[in-house]
Amino acid sequence: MKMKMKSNVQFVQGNKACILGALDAGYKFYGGYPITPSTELAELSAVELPKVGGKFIQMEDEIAGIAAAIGASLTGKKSMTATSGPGFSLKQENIGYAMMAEIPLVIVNVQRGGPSTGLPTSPAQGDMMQAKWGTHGDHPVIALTPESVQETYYMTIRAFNLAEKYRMPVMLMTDEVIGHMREKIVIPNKEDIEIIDRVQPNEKEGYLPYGVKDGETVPKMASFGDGYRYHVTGLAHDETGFPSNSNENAKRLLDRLMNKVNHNLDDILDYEEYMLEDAEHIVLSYGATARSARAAIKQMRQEGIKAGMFRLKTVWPFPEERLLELSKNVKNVLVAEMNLGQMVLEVERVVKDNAKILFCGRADGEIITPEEIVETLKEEF
Amino acid sequence: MKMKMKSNVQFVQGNKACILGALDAGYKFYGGYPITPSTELAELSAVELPKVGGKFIQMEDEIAGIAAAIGASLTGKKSMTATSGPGFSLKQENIGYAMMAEIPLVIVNVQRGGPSTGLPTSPAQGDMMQAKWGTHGDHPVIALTPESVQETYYMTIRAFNLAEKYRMPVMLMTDEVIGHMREKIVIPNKEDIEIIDRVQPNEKEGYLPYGVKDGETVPKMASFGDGYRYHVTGLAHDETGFPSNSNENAKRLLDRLMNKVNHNLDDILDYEEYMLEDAEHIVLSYGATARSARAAIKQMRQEGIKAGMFRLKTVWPFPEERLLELSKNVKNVLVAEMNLGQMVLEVERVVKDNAKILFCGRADGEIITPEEIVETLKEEF
Amino acid sequence: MNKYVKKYLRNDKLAHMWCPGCGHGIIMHQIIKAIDNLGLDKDNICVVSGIGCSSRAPGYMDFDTLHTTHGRALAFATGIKLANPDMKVIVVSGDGDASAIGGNHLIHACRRNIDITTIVFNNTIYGMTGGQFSPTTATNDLASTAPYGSIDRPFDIAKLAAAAGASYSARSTVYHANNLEKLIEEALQVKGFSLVEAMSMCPTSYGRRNKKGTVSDMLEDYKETYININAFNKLPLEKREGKIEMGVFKNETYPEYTAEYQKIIDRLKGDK
Amino acid sequence: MNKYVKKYLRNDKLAHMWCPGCGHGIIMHQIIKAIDNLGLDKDNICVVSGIGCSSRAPGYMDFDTLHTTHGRALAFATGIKLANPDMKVIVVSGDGDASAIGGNHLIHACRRNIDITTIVFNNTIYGMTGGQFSPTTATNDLASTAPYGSIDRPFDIAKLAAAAGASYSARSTVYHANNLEKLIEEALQVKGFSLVEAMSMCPTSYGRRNKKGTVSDMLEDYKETYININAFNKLPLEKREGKIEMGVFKNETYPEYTAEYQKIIDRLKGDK
Amino acid sequence: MSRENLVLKVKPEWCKGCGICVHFCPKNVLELDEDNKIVIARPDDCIKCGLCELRCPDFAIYLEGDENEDEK
Amino acid sequence: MSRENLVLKVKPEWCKGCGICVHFCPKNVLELDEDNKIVIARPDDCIKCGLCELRCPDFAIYLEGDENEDEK
Amino acid sequence: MTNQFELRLSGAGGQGLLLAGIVLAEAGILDDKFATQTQSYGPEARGGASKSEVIISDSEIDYPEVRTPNLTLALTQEAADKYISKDIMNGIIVVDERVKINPAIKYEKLISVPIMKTAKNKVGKAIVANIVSLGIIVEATNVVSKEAMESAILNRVPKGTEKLNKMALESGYELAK
Amino acid sequence: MTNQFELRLSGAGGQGLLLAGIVLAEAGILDDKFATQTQSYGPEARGGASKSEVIISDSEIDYPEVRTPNLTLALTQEAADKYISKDIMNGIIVVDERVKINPAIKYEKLISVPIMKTAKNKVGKAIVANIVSLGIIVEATNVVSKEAMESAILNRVPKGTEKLNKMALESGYELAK
Ligand SMILES: Cc1ncc(C[n+]2csc(CCOP(=O)(O)OP(=O)(O)O)c2C)c(N)n1
Ligand SMILES: Cc1ncc(C[n+]2csc(CCOP(=O)(O)OP(=O)(O)O)c2C)c(N)n1
Ligand code: SF4
Ligand code: SF4
Ligand code: SF4
Ligand code: SF4
Ligand code: SF4
Ligand code: SF4
Ligand SMILES: [Mg+2]
Ligand SMILES: [Mg+2]
Repeated sequence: MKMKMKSNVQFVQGNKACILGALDAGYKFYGGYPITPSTELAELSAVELPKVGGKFIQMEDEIAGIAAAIGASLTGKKSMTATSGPGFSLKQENIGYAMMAEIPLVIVNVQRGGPSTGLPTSPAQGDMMQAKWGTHGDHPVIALTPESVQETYYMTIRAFNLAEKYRMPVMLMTDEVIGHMREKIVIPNKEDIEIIDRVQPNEKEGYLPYGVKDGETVPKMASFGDGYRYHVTGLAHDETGFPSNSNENAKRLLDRLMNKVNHNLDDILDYEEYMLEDAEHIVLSYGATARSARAAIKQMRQEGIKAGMFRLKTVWPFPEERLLELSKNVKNVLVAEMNLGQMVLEVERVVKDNAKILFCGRADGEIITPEEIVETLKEEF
Repeated sequence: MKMKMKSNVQFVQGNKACILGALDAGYKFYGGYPITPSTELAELSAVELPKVGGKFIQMEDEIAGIAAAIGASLTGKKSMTATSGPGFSLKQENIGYAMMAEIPLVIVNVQRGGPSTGLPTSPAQGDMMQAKWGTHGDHPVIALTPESVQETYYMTIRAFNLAEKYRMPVMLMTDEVIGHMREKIVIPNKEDIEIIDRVQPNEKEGYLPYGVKDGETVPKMASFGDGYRYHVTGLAHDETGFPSNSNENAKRLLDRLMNKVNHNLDDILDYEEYMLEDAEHIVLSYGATARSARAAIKQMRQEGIKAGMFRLKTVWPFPEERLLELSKNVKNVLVAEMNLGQMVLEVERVVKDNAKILFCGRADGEIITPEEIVETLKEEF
Repeated sequence: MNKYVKKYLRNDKLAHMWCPGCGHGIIMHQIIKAIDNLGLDKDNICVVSGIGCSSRAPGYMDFDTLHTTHGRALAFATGIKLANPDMKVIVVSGDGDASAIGGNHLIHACRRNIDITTIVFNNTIYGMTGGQFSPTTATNDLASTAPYGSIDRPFDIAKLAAAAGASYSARSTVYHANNLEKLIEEALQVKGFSLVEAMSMCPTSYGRRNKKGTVSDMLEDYKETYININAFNKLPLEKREGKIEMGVFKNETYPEYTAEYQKIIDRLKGDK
Repeated sequence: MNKYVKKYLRNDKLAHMWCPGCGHGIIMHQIIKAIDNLGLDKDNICVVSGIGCSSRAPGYMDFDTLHTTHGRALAFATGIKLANPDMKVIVVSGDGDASAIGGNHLIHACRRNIDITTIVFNNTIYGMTGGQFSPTTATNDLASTAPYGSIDRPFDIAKLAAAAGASYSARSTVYHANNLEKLIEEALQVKGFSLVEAMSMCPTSYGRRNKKGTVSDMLEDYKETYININAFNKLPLEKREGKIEMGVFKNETYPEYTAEYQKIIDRLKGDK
Repeated sequence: MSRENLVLKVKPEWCKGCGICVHFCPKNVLELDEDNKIVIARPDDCIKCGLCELRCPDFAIYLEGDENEDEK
Repeated sequence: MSRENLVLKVKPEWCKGCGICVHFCPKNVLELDEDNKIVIARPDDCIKCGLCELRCPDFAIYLEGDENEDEK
Repeated sequence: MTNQFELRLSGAGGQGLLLAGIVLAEAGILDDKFATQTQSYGPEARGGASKSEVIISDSEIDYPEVRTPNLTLALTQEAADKYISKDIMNGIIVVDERVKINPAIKYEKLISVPIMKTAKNKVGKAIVANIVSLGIIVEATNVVSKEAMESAILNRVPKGTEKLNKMALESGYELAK
Repeated sequence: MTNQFELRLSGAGGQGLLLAGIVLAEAGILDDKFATQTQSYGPEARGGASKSEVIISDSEIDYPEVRTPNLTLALTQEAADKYISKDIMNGIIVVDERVKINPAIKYEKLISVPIMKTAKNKVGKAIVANIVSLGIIVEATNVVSKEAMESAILNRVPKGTEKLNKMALESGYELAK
């Protein structure tokens, strides 16, 4: 008799899981430009979106891709753009725009080897800092890093939820390994998935597109075409959305933007603590590299080395407080990432002298092996 | 009788001083796109370059501007591009290219208020992190921050020298205040200015455009048109310049790129120590804000508060070692910058628990006042 | 208050920020008149711009308005239109915004023939940043970045749009304000990509440097220089010198992008 | 070894990375033949590309060669040419590279009429990234991002370049290789911006999905479809259906950018 | 609405004194005052042709009719 | 150089077996072998027309003459 | 890492090894095991040799790349030259009979059989060489059950080709016996 | 901050106050003092009021912006409304006679004189109002020497206009007496 996978089980690439998650989150618009290794996100969107009445458009470049996605989001559609390294740089100006104008948007970056064209078909985690600092000026960033195909599915849904809830672009930072690897995923029942939609105003009179009540951080967002007739600009603006040169307005706006994330860390921060209860050594990792870290920890545990993992699921915001707390009880914090040292800088900043910080990184197109992690730690013994 | 300024004295804007310095450094090509508050750099280049047989071109956008400047540099001309916040983001992909392909280039960013279009005619220091992390992948960065019109002149020369010496783009990070303010500058005698030119090969046979002898970090650079017929790419490449998928080659290349800066910190790092001998409080600042810091320190010294300034002249590389050393002898390190917290993160990372770190920042389009700095420090007493 | 102003502008935002004599206000006036002529629903209009003096127009117009990044208005507008094809989407853009940094988005919007009406406020200069030459600055004109006279050759935006595939393309000037209104009205009725190039004077950043006299002189210049394309074509060659064509350059019907997309959606529904 | 290969290619880099039957090798062959015909100095030629399969060509060519970022070849080349006007600057670019992300640089290079010869390797697809449609993909063609048939309308690159101001613009195909060689040779002699659009087959990313048969079938298709523009214009309208013009679309003389710049320098010298 | 019922109005706060309306008025009705603000100097000469309104970049001069209906 | 002096040569390492030369050879001179590499199956039929060389995308087949001069 | 089996399937582009890898991994999943599949991409995959890698394991798979494959398949010489290296071999090598193995390479077992010929002549279509290969692999390693393998194939192949593919699979079993 | 004098010169775009600021600062330099000059930019400067700020000091100038000007000049009402604010005033105010000052504003001294009229009628060109203003400022404050001021003007103004400008300056001296 023919064996079949359960109807809610699929064996798919990470990039496909991302699109499946997006669709389950209510995804309706893709604007982008193809680039390896993110291209499947465009291709699958082209196939799937029209089936659900959504729209896919391949624009003339990455800049236009994110611009179209922002435009679509303004009409109330859940939108996404996807890219990799060089394309991510091109999108930065408009990422800043979406931050400033508070437009919900999911930006997927399937990371590849850099700098520049670099190693286009090899994995990397070299855009972590770009995710936070690629634009000019200060604004908060939310960036998620899945470690598996299944988690890509869930995190994509979460990315849409956070984008809608906080009215801001949210980044999903995967990499060539996670994007192209196939694994089994289980699609949950619709009822078991929480879907968050942006809060829309219900009163046109006195609608303040950038105004909040005391203590709130996220203004209600009307859709273009719904008759609110409001103005959106990337200039510093006041609560009405119109440009303002006043320093006080600029300060109030920027503070509120920062607080959207800083005041909601409890809701946003996400990490995994793996075998940390009795750990003497923390391996901090994220994304594909966390898999190697997990293998390394299993191996070390067998050898009696008390290692555990602190896995970032949100790289930005960075879980400072928890890491600081954890670091006080360990000897070493080893950071493993596929770059020459990015999140490790944040770890150094947070951990200070509480533990020794070790670094295991590479940026030559190969994923870090469990053995490299083990060795980096053992050199300390 | 009519009084005249000495012939080597001028009362000019920072942007003009930049062009005067560039010309004295041997500047021959400008490619760019106008944007406030950097526009004068283009305008003055358009006036001056053809007078010295150089070329100015206004391209169709910022991306094309830096691309043209890189192309010109490959023919042996000392090249510059200039921009401000949003344009700086657009240039990032090609900044990464110039880093990877090792093309000397000076990039001036006259910073303005962000994020996004933000406060286009107001000063800011909100691109400090973008300067380091705007591209994808890992590579070293050299970024200089002048605090006055006179220093803009000198630092522009230094930017060209470093670019040529280390075969890489060098950033001059000024801001709207320094760029638009007029001050007196004194132009030194030609003999008193050190001008560095790139090292060119003299042997076509066996020329390795990306090859160095043991211990060296910077390969010789031939000019296009000189008959070397070599290949330049943004892909990972070997010593011959041709693409290579080998992990070892990628690693060797990236390590060498990093070492160009990391092994030459003595030559590159630059900072000023002002009244630090007996200081109990360090004010760390740079660019226009350092002027307020200096005023604040003078004021505090009069009140008997032992404050001094550590002024970054190279923000990147960051003078870690010296700061760590200094921080061990003080109570507070106060960071003053026109943003919501950028270099202060680096300070936290370096200083750790050696001193208390205070932050005085603003990003509302106004330059920080000396009083704000004084107050921030006094709150600690 | 002028009835169009009352009805379509955000009066609390006026007086606008444009310089005395800037032509941009005249163009904005014709746009709202054209909208009124067609009786379009205010709640269903979206005006999108990039960055520049011209791109400040949406802030004064009482619709859903979007002031984006420099050069990218058409890309944002494309997303809006495709996501909500029922909206009337209008892009206002400067010559720099539309044809320098935004040139690619312009030709691609033309190629796709997406139903957007673009009004280019062409003052042949970068007004906002103080007078650098733009892709439409005439050769030999002076500009802050062309201190010895521009050596660049200018684009003819209306013709370029036609060549790139737009359904409709036309040109007029702020002197010919009634004609401009008519062309905008016509463009707004096109189902497909339409573009109206509106020649506008910038006394501050262009006129002064190029010794063009008063703004009234500049308007008189338009009167002299621009003649209807049909009249132009009838002129003997030697008389064409110094004249520029205005009027409708192209008006053709092609499949429209969002309608074609809808066909795919309908087809897929049918397949179920 | 073929004498052109010996003389102009980096033989140690061959065999090249292109797929079996990819037309790009045929184009590269015609480029080096044209260079040889003109007896150009190898040391004084620079070949610049962006990113794409086609953009890998410079790596095989024994000149100063520059492989830049996607779409930006012409901007880099503009810097090279202006900084060193004595060099012969050739840009090779894919249809995506030249007309999608690089479309703006293309029209602006045309507008400036800078002395660069651009060869567009047009396989009407993004080959390198596996078959997404490009701005030249025919409507209704299938592509990985047009699974239901493309609804985009294609650019005619040769005509667009002509409209944007190029001095010379022409088209041929890899089937008509000798003709292609002749056009490239002609383009290289133009003092100003010249463009040759070379139609090239991509069996891997285009042919297979669109059921175009073998590469030989695809070449036979070119033979059938492309006819000389003069012959085309003589055809009665009903016979033009399904045919595409090739040959020279434009060949005019305009002031060249670097020469005009030199005049400014000379003028300023005179002023001293 | 017939021309006679129209009333020529100005909004000096918005006028920037560019002089366009003055220049193009066929009847020489308009002037700029000391502060460079528009003044209807010779109202009786006005033929309500609307050319001033047509090209005023600042919406500062216009012919107003009985627009009660519009205003609702 | 006259056609007769030309020699038809192949460089099988570079041949990718696309079959273009085989298809367009007017004299049916060429074949692909089991490994999909070019073979001059009927050399005597070759008229040295050069069409194979013209369209071979891989520089793997060509007519070689006495090119001593070129080689220096 | 107990009971983890790593495979590398290599050959020329177009030989269907990507599909073979997926089918193999899906068979593993049908057997209630864990599986990952990865492949070479981009220019690397353009023409020339390409590879598809599969890991099948009793427990969750952490590190997802194949480093020292327990089994390597190479259908062409180029693939063998590229992907069978002496540094990394320790397991079974399966090659088409025409492929020559560098004598310096050490292996546990070499299965050199007429895969291409069998597909072309015996089964009748060269294109099923990938399925023939799967038959060999399953027979030689039992990494997945035959039942799962058959089901996995049937779940993936186009309608109308089921018989052909079953035949191919069985010819594979035969070749490995 | 000993002996530092801060000035804000404001008026309509095109009234030459940018030049006035530069000339004033250059006069300071001729007097061997330190000087900085800044101005308003961009859309803010488009039409409407604009300003030019100067600091003249005996020692190096650190903080470069004018916050509480020792002297503020306003040639138009709009400029006065925008730049003469009660929060920041403590010094001398110089305005054209037609400008009205908000009564809430406190100042050390108000010089309200016919600057525009003098330039237009007495000197003969409205455009030299900026130089007339400099005359008033120098006479009223001695912030720079008259010799330096005259030289600074002559160094900057176009050939042929020296006399006109000198006249303007002197009319300014007169107005402030
Ligand atoms: C990315 C970016 N580059 C440059 C600028 C600076 N900038 C603002 S507007 C403008 C040009 C405006 O010219 P145009 O579009 O013709 O509009 P106008 O002001 O003449 O109406 C420029 C270069 C910017 N804001 N953003
Ligand atoms: C900024 C950027 N965006 C996207 C890509 C991905 N990319 C590489 S080549 C290419 C398209 C290639 O198509 P074309 O120019 O037609 O060349 P072909 O491969 O068909 O010869 C794309 C989209 C990239 N490398 N960089
Ligand atoms: S600068 Fe020119 S375009 Fe801008 S508002 Fe003034 S006149 Fe108009
Ligand atoms: S993918 Fe297409 S364009 Fe690229 S090498 Fe293969 S056949 Fe040529
Ligand atoms: S309506 Fe006509 S006549 Fe009357 S003021 Fe205006 S332009 Fe003059
Ligand atoms: S046209 Fe308008 S702004 Fe100009 S002077 Fe007349 S009323 Fe005033
Ligand atoms: S030269 Fe002509 S006849 Fe000879 S093999 Fe080639 S194509 Fe055939
Ligand atoms: S055309 Fe060239 S690559 Fe193709 S089969 Fe013939 S020799 Fe081989
Ligand atoms: Mg303009
Ligand atoms: Mg292509």
